[in-house]
Amino acid sequence: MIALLLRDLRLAIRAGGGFGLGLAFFLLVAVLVPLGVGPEPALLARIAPGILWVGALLACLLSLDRIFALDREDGSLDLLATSPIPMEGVVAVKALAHWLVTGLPLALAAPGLAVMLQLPGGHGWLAISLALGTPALSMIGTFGAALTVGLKRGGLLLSLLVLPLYVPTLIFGAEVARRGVTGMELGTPLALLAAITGGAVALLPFAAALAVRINLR
Amino acid sequence: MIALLLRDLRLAIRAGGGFGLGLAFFLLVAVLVPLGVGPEPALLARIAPGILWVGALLACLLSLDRIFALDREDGSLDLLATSPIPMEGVVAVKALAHWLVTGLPLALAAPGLAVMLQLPGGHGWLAISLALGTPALSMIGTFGAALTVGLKRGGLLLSLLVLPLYVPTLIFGAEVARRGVTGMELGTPLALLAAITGGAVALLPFAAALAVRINLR
Amino acid sequence: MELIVENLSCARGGVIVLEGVSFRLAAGRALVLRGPNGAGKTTLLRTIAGLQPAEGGAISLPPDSIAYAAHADGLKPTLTARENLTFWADIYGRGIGDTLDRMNLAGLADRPAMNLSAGQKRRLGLARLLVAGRPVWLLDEPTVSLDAEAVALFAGVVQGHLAAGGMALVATHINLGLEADVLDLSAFRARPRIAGGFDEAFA
Amino acid sequence: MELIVENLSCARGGVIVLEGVSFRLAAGRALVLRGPNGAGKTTLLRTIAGLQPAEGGAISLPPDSIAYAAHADGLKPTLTARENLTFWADIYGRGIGDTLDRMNLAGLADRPAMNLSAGQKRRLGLARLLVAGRPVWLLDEPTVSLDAEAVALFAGVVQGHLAAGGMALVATHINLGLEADVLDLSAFRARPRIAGGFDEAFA
Amino acid sequence: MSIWEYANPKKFMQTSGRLLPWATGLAAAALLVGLIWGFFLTPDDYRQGSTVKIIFLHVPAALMAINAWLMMLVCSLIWLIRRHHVSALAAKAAAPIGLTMTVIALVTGAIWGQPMWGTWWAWDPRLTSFLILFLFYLGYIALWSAIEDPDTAADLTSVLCMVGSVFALLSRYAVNFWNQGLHQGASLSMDRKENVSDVFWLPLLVCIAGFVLLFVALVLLRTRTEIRARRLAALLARERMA
Ligand code: HEM
Ligand SMILES: Nc1ncnc2c1ncn2[C@@H]1O[C@H](COP(=O)(O)OP(=O)(O)OP(=O)(O)O)[C@@H](O)[C@H]1O
Ligand SMILES: Nc1ncnc2c1ncn2[C@@H]1O[C@H](COP(=O)(O)OP(=O)(O)OP(=O)(O)O)[C@@H](O)[C@H]1O
Ligand SMILES: [Mg+2]
Ligand SMILES: [Mg+2]
Repeated sequence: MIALLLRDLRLAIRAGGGFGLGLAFFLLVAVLVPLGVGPEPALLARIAPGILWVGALLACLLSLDRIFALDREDGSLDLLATSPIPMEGVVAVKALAHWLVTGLPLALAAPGLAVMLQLPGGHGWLAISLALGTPALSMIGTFGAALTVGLKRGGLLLSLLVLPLYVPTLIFGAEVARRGVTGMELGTPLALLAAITGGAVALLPFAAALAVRINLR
Repeated sequence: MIALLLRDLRLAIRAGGGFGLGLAFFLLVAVLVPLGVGPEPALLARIAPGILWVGALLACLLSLDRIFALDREDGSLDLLATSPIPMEGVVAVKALAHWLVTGLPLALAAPGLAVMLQLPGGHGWLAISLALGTPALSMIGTFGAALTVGLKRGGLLLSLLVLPLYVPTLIFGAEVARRGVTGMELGTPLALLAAITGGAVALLPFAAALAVRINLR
Repeated sequence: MELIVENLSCARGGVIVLEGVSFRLAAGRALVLRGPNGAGKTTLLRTIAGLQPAEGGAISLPPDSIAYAAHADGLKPTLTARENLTFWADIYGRGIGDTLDRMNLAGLADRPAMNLSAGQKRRLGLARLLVAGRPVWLLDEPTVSLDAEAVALFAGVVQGHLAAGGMALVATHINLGLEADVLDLSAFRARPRIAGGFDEAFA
Repeated sequence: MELIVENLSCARGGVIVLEGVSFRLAAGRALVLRGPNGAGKTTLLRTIAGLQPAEGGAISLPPDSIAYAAHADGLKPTLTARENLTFWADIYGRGIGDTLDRMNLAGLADRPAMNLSAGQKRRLGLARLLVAGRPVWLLDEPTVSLDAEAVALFAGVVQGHLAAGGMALVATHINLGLEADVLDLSAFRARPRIAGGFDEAFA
Repeated sequence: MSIWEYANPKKFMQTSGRLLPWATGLAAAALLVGLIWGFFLTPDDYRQGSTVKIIFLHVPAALMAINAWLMMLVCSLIWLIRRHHVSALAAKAAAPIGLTMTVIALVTGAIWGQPMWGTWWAWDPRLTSFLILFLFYLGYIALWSAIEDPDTAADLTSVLCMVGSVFALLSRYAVNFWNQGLHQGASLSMDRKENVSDVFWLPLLVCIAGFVLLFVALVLLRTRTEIRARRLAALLARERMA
């Protein structure tokens, strides 16, 4: 399974995708929103935590269809399914690789972008909320990708399926970030966010593996 | 070329993609932003035109990699390149199909979503700005897709290349929408938006066709 | 060790394609599947590989014994030949040894797979069988795109596998020159009917 | 009408693969390209089809005369066989007539291409040649995955095309039974060097 | 006699054929009585005027929107565990009805909101969770229509329905949480105990009964249609093969 993880990371880097691009997208959202909304600092500071969370969510979303589609098209997925690795392991590794390539860099970069969006403080909480929430985004996204792997490039269908599933994570994540920024008490949303991530990571690999197996036949 | 247009539209519909899904994504952005930012009507109304424009832009962006990638993978693009249709025509038709499937429905749906984002008025201008601006988004996106067609699923790279090119369209489009909403004079940004679209549609097919030809060899 | 298929029915796209397929394959033996295009060779191999459920009948084979080579090779264009092979070797928990040499790919080891010609890619895809270390090889038209020399090379590889006690089930239109039994799938073509109890009971 | 290739050099992936390729192909004649895997058959055909620039030498052929059948078929999995073919016929401004029949696909006309077997897909891909109405056919391993009967069928189709004054350039490892000249590309293997004047002048 | 007998398509067609006219008739009667009673025979509300009468469409539709999803969940579980095709098709049949109910609830709510709150839409938790439910329906239906093989589609949509249900519940809770700190106060959640007096309550009950019956009738009808569609597809396939 480590082999699979390493291969996926290496492919992400070779594809010119990899760490840089998820980040770059995040950066672009942070640039575009002021362009679209207008430059007032007070307004931007108010919407910054929410917008950055929405941006992170979209950055995850954009890269979801890579998770299985390439392996399906070139036949590797069939071959992996007949290999000694259980499908649950394959799915979990894919989600982990996706998180390492997308979620983790976003969490690390968020404080910098928060400065661009005129956020006065609380950058640490923003980063923590992202670090805690993005694993759930990757895992849920992997489940969505597993559902649509048989379909010819169901890119937008995938988005449609996954986004409602992202809602609780988004709400609690943005809430943690917002409360962190304004210095309010944030124990409850933080605990809920952690619970969602824990639950998703513990249970969704089974559902996703089931979906992949159904799609392969 | 009509055959190509019809085929592309038919493929979009068969793929379960088609008109509905671009729209659905747009809707999702309109839902996610309040969830991330918080529900205050006054705040939402202020950022609504900008956010809807950013949403439209992302909806376009998400579907760009479909434009050439499938045709490249299954070899049709090679075969089209040796067919009697000039590559400029192929590219223009692809951009048109993309707009019909993505941009046009967005423009039509925008007023409804504006209501959801608590925008009090000026819905007509929002729709007009989108109708006028999205052809440029499709054409520029096609150019970006042409640049990346050789690369293995350069989904995020594509976003990265295209987004800076989208900036002028976004700025003027959002400006038209915002001025329309607040009832300000909007002749200048409207003219500029029209100019960008006109220029993009007139000139970019040649650049895009060149890029495709280079990528094929 | 034996692969036993008994009275197997397989479906593809909701239609039963083959029925009543029975054969036994002992260690050290190969079986060539023949049949015109559309006879159901791919369907049968996928069913035996466990990628799709059988519609009826039974397959018994030793656990964890299958290495499957499909129409598609599962190569990653951006990885080099060696990286591609090493990945599969790791998946099966083994090393690649001199496999590249044996498939006549030594000179191409560091070239990305996308820069290989059709036949070179195919050889690399087949090299995966050698690193899998599995006794039962399911081969779906393995020699497509290969030139005569490469076909002979691959036939030798299969022969070696059999000599070491392996088994091979080969769907092919090309004569590999293997000493093997032949099973003509045309004989098991199903009368046209719909798979799945529901539609069938109903229509 | 004649296809003339003179002293052609072709490169692939930045490396010159073939040099000094010269031949003439008259109307009604076929030329079979031979050569082991990696000899450069695909590269040569792509160059003649105009998909990549030649590194040197000249190709002269009548304008708008090429129909190219590549390793990949260009079929859309969600379109039916007929829709796929009609699309290409429209592109070339022609109708499909009885082409499906001639390629023995009549019974499969309304099936989505993704539900065809490998060989059936291939036949559908080749049917495109018939609707293109172009005199020069460039065929890159056209009979991959085809069974013996389909190979014979296709050879007949090519023969018919030649009889009607067409030309065919066929890269293949399988003997099609065509009466044709043979060009062995091994003879034109280039000494290994980098393509493009700049790099070459530089290295 | 086990209830699973009705999972046999023939048996189901027979029984549902007999039930359908009754369900339809009763639904029509209840709706007619309830709506006429509600619209014309109740007094106007002292604060809201006649707009209050939207409640007779709004509340039943909202309830059925949720119940339709529950029914889909149960059917999906039955399909995954016991693999009864009728169950899967019933889930498929219920989805568009649930979607329609959701839309009715949203639209009547919006129409109601305009005079009540002066806006068509507000990010009230209840409204928001309904919008999310709408998206779940949309995704579920899109997935059904995107997959060609019916059994595969049934499997995958069932998995989606299960996972989706968990997340729908979570969102419902999350949305409440999200809007708590910024709550707009009483204007959003109309105080029903005070306003909905017996005069409204009884016709509302009749309307709800009518919507339940309507839902049953529509599900039966659409399931029958789905079964017939599959049968048709099977016959066509057989003809093509012959
Ligand atoms: C688009 C907007 C709306 C949506 C999606 C919506 C949704 C719902 C839902 C889901 C219920 C049933 C919930 C439950 O029983 O817990 C409900 C009930 C109700 N809604 Fe709405 N609503 C909307 C707008 C409105 C408006 C504008 C009003 C009036 C001011 C309103 C008044 C009520 C009332 C009185 C009930 C009955 C509560 C009960 O009996 O439990 N709703 N609505
Ligand atoms: N959805 C479908 N509906 C009906 N028939 C189908 C469907 N999908 C595949 N088939 C048919 O199933 C049969 C078996 O296909 P399979 O790919 O197993 O053939 P094969 O023996 O491998 O052929 P080839 O030599 O061409 O690879 C073919 O006749 C094919 O047309
Ligand atoms: N980027 C590259 N760098 C170096 N060599 C390359 C590169 N890309 C391709 N080649 C080599 O170019 C040669 C020609 O490839 P081509 O695909 O034309 O061969 P072919 O004759 O069609 O072979 P096949 O019968 O296997 O299809 C091969 O030896 C291949 O390895
Ligand atoms: Mg096959
Ligand atoms: Mg080749």
